[in-house]
Amino acid sequence: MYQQQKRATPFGVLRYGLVLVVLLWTTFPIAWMIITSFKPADDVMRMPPVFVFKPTFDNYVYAIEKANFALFIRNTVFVAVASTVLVIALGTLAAYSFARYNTGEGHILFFILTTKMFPAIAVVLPYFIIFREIGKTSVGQALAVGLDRPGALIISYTMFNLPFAIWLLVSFFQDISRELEDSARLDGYSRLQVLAKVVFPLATPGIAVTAVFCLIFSWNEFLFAYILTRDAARTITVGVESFFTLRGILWGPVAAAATISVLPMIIFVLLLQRYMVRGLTFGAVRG
Amino acid sequence: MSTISAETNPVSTGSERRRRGRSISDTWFSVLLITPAAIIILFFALVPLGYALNVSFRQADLTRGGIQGFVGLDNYRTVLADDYFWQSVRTTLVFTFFAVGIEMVLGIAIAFLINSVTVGKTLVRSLLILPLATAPAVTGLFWRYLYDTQFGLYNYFLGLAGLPQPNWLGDIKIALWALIVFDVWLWMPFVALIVLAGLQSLPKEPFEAAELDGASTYRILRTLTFPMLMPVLFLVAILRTIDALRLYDAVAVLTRGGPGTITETMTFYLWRTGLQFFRMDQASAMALLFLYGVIVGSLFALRPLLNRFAARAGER
Amino acid sequence: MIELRNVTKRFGLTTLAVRNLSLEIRDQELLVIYGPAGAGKTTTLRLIAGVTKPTTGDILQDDESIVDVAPENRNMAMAFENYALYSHIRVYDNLAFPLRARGLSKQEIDQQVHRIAHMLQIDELLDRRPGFLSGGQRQRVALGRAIIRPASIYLLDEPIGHLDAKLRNRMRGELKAMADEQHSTMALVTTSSREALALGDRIVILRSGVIEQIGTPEEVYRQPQNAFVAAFVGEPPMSFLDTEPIQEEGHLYLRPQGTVLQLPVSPQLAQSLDGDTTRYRLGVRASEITVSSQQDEEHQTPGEVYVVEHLGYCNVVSVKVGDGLLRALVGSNVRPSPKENVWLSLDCDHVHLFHNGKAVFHPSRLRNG
Amino acid sequence: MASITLENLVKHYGAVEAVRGISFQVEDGEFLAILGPSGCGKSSTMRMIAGLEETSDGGIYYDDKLVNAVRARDRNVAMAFETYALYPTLTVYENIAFPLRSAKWKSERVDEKVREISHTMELTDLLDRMPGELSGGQAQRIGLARALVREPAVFLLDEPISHLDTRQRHRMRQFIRHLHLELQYTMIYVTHDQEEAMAMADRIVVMHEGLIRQIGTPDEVFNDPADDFVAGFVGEPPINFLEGSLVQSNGTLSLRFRGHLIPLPESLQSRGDSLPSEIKMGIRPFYVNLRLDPDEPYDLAGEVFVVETLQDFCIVSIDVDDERLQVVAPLSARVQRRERVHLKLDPEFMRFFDLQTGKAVGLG
Repeated sequence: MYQQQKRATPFGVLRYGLVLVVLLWTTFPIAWMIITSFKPADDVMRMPPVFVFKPTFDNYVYAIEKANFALFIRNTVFVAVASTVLVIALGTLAAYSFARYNTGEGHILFFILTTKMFPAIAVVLPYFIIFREIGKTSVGQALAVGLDRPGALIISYTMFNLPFAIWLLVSFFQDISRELEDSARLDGYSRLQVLAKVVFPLATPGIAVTAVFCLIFSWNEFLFAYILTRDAARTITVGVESFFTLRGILWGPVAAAATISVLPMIIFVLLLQRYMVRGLTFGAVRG
Repeated sequence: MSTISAETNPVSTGSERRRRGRSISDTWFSVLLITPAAIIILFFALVPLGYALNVSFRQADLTRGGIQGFVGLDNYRTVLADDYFWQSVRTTLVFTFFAVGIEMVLGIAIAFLINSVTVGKTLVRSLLILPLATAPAVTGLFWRYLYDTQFGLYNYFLGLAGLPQPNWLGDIKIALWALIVFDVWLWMPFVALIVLAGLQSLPKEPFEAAELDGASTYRILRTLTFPMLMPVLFLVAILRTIDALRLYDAVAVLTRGGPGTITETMTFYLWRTGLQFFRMDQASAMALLFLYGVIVGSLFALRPLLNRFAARAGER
Repeated sequence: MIELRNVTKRFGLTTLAVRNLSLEIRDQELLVIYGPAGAGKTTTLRLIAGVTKPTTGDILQDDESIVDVAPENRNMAMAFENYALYSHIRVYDNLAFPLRARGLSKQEIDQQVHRIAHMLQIDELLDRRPGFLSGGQRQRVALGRAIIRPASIYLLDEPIGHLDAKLRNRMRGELKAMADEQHSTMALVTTSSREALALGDRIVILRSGVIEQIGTPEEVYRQPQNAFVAAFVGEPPMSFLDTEPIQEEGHLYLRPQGTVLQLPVSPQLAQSLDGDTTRYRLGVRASEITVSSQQDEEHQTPGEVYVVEHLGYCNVVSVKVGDGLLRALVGSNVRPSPKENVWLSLDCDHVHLFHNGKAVFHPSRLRNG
Repeated sequence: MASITLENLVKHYGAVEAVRGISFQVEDGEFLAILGPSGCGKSSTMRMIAGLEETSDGGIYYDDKLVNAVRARDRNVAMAFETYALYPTLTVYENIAFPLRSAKWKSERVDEKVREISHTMELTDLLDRMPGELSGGQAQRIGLARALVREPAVFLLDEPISHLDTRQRHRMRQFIRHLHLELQYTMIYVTHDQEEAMAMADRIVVMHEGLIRQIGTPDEVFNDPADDFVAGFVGEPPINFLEGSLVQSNGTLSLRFRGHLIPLPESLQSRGDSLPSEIKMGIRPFYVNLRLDPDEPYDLAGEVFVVETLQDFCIVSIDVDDERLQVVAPLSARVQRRERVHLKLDPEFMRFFDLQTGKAVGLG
């Protein structure tokens, strides 16, 4: 009945077309990787590439049975989970202290961020030597800390994720209104009770998000795993290279291994979508 | 009608009314909370640093008897006189400049593009994020397959389009660009997502006011959108720069520094010096130079920015 | 009794939230803390509660310093302006929260929660999470959580400021009744002059962290110590007219700026003028002058109508006198039109007089009272 | 300047109907207030008039021209926002100059105009500041100045003074009202504060839940509310409602409220047949009188709940059985909490509403 405001349509179509191109560009390599992982060995190396084929699990079977991949997966899960637990346990307390009491008036917090800016390569050599030495001691052996032992990776990842986790958690704790705690204290609860009854429950989503971020970083880490492990403690990211054989690169199993490595994290990231920005910018930008 | 009737106060009777349990002060409490984390960070950050510092002043060739005598600044001199070192610095800078530059330009454009889309924004964002979930070392490896001259998909598509099919990883003129393209694929979504978040967090009213004031789109962009977005853009650029300077994973799996040493970045050269040539002394000196450069440079830029965000968070 | 002695609170290096504040809150009194935004009202409450520590100065309860006593040991209750509700638990549990700290039995808690919920008309909300409540509902829950238990003092930070007019009116009455009935000690922060006057046994007027005046509602309204208090207490606000004293034929007059008027000064008022020839400001409350369309014995000051505001049961007429604007309260049937010339009953003995911001004279009694 | 006409305007957001078919006209040069509680649809209405929000149905006319399809920037509307909406990246000067520069004015003329308006609004000292350095009151004035710097077809104000303190609010009230008298702009003013609407507007549109409840002058809205919602929303302290049924006794038509019989005013006595049997009477606290002398005739008896002393009068809350009524009494009335008092209602100011529909049924 009444004429409504109309948006210009040709632009609209162009816009969606461009968005489609962008999405194709970002998702294509991952999609192709997953597709390749289901290809029979013959089709993987065919040119021009085959888009229709009979899917097979051969590559996965090969990866897990022949290339010891089950061990790599076990190592990765263990190392990632253990370091995440450690990071969260230590990080929440410290972050709360920074967020609520402004401990060190920002200087300590910033120093902590500095360590996150370390190029990993700059410390990995000393780590290599330190863990080699610790590994020779009985303590090191008892705690499984040493070269090619999971303890070395757990400690390294804890160290490297802690600054990030603290920064992110500080931003989550800062979102909790100070008055909530003040109110609880006036109601008669002590500081520790307030922490347990008010702060942690309210920060649970933030803590969960931080934990998943740490998990992803540890899961995807390459350099430390590459240098500090050889066989027994090897993780997936590095393990994928084991398909570089003398006969050439076995792209089918590589794709299968890569898919195994990538899929769990893709799921996490999709769940975390809303918080990605915040995590990636150390809590500075709220997504 | 009810009335407010809390129980009548017991009339105050001096100190017995208060449980004067004097607990530890806020200061002590706050320090206690950070102690465990601080110990870990201090130990595992400073000890390796100290160690590297120590080694950088000594002779330490692991093929010849490990760590030995004090040599002063010799290692630093050697490094600074090393052509390969400077080449790796140049490679790193070129890579950083182009990768970050392209990511910023494309990322900003894509953020604006997505912001203007009304339907399916969540889906778009979800798909855009995917590369960020993956391990660069793993996807990078797979990109070798995509770049392959024989059965790589990229050249297949280029061929279909009648374009030249370069030897991505083997051609000394192109190999660095192959790295840059991969890095752009990996990190452009990061820029786009953050700029998008920045765009969406801008207050609506000034833009509505500008609309009513009859401002042109260009004018709104120039006087409002970009100036208001500037802190976020800076932050992204700096975070990306720091990361690009530290580039290691992609080089390690895609090109291994090759062909020749043409794509050897600082980090990769450092790794090679330390763990292939086993010259721990020079590697440590390099690491410290590198650390100094990255940290001092980036943090001077980062600190005011993060403080600004922190202050803004405090206002909420 | 709570006493603040020379308390200063500094945030950062430059911000002084309160400056050398000395104040006492007597037992069983309702003290209203009133002032504009940024006056330090909330900081004062937080200092008393112990959730903010003073930079310098001492806070005493019954003559004992409590600066080092933790908030949980002070037996005080506070309602926060931003409500401070726990979003992860239901309204019921929010209300029960302070009672649980005291180890009350389930049954007692249940009884108290329902009593308070009924009084604040939030019975139906008990099972909801705070995130699903409107601002006004949240505010009532916050108030409920503060007053659900006995406390040595209730600190209420704008406890009804966000309610709609009708509910605010009602809750104001409830608060006043609670204070009267329970003989509780209360300190209440508000930005509404009406609330301050209606509720307070005494009112503290703060500005930029400094006390401008402390007194009963009657005192701060009738005898404001300075122009700030005069302008800030009462609605519609007091209007001011810059004047200068002139001497003519042995008589003393005040002349409003921008006019050739001569307002006679009585001998009594002349004493307050003290021979100073600089500017004085007349302060006139809307209820202290009347308006007439004709000049008569009472209405001698001419002016031009600026705007007329309808309030239903009465109108407020703003009249331009020289360079100043005076507001006058008139009956709802009196409605002069803008630019009309009217006459005001401006009489120096029935208005307030300020010199350099300080009050030098107040009318001894109400004209229309 | 233009007159604005709304014709059956509808706005829904998904399933939520914010505005449910409203029509009214704002005359050229009129000051109209849209008054209602939060969520009543008043802001959506204004935003549709400005063109910031699309209409779901219905028409908006500027003079006689349908503007539904006209973009906001082409409607020539000036608006002052509740949150000021200053441009945070520009100085105060550039903020005020913004609309002029958009209209491609020459910079000398811009300068002249900006200086002129900042002089009138006492902003000259602030021109070099950034919006972040301003107090709420200053930002508010600059928002207004920016809107006033050009000559719009209609001037929209969205809760423009709700964040100011009492003193500033009264000053801005005077200022805006005066401005309207001087410039004769068509103005639409959205507010939830009934006192603001009453004090400033030529006419008031009272909205509730997306519908118009009444359109009228402040006097009409105050004295002859169209329904019980308007009656309850306008006026401070709020009106008292007494619900009961109509009864005939001794030839007098009365309202039976709890145990009391309150005779209806003369003018309604003869209209018994046209009145509903269940009725709600509204009477403002100003028109209920305390009777302390027990021998005088009275309508109601109750117990004082609380006495609040305001500046020039007291508000006495009185519980009549379980209904709490409010009475405005002079300062000289000394009553105590819990005291029994008698009340006499002024028949001239009784208003009656159908208990079922809430609609006004007759004047006292």
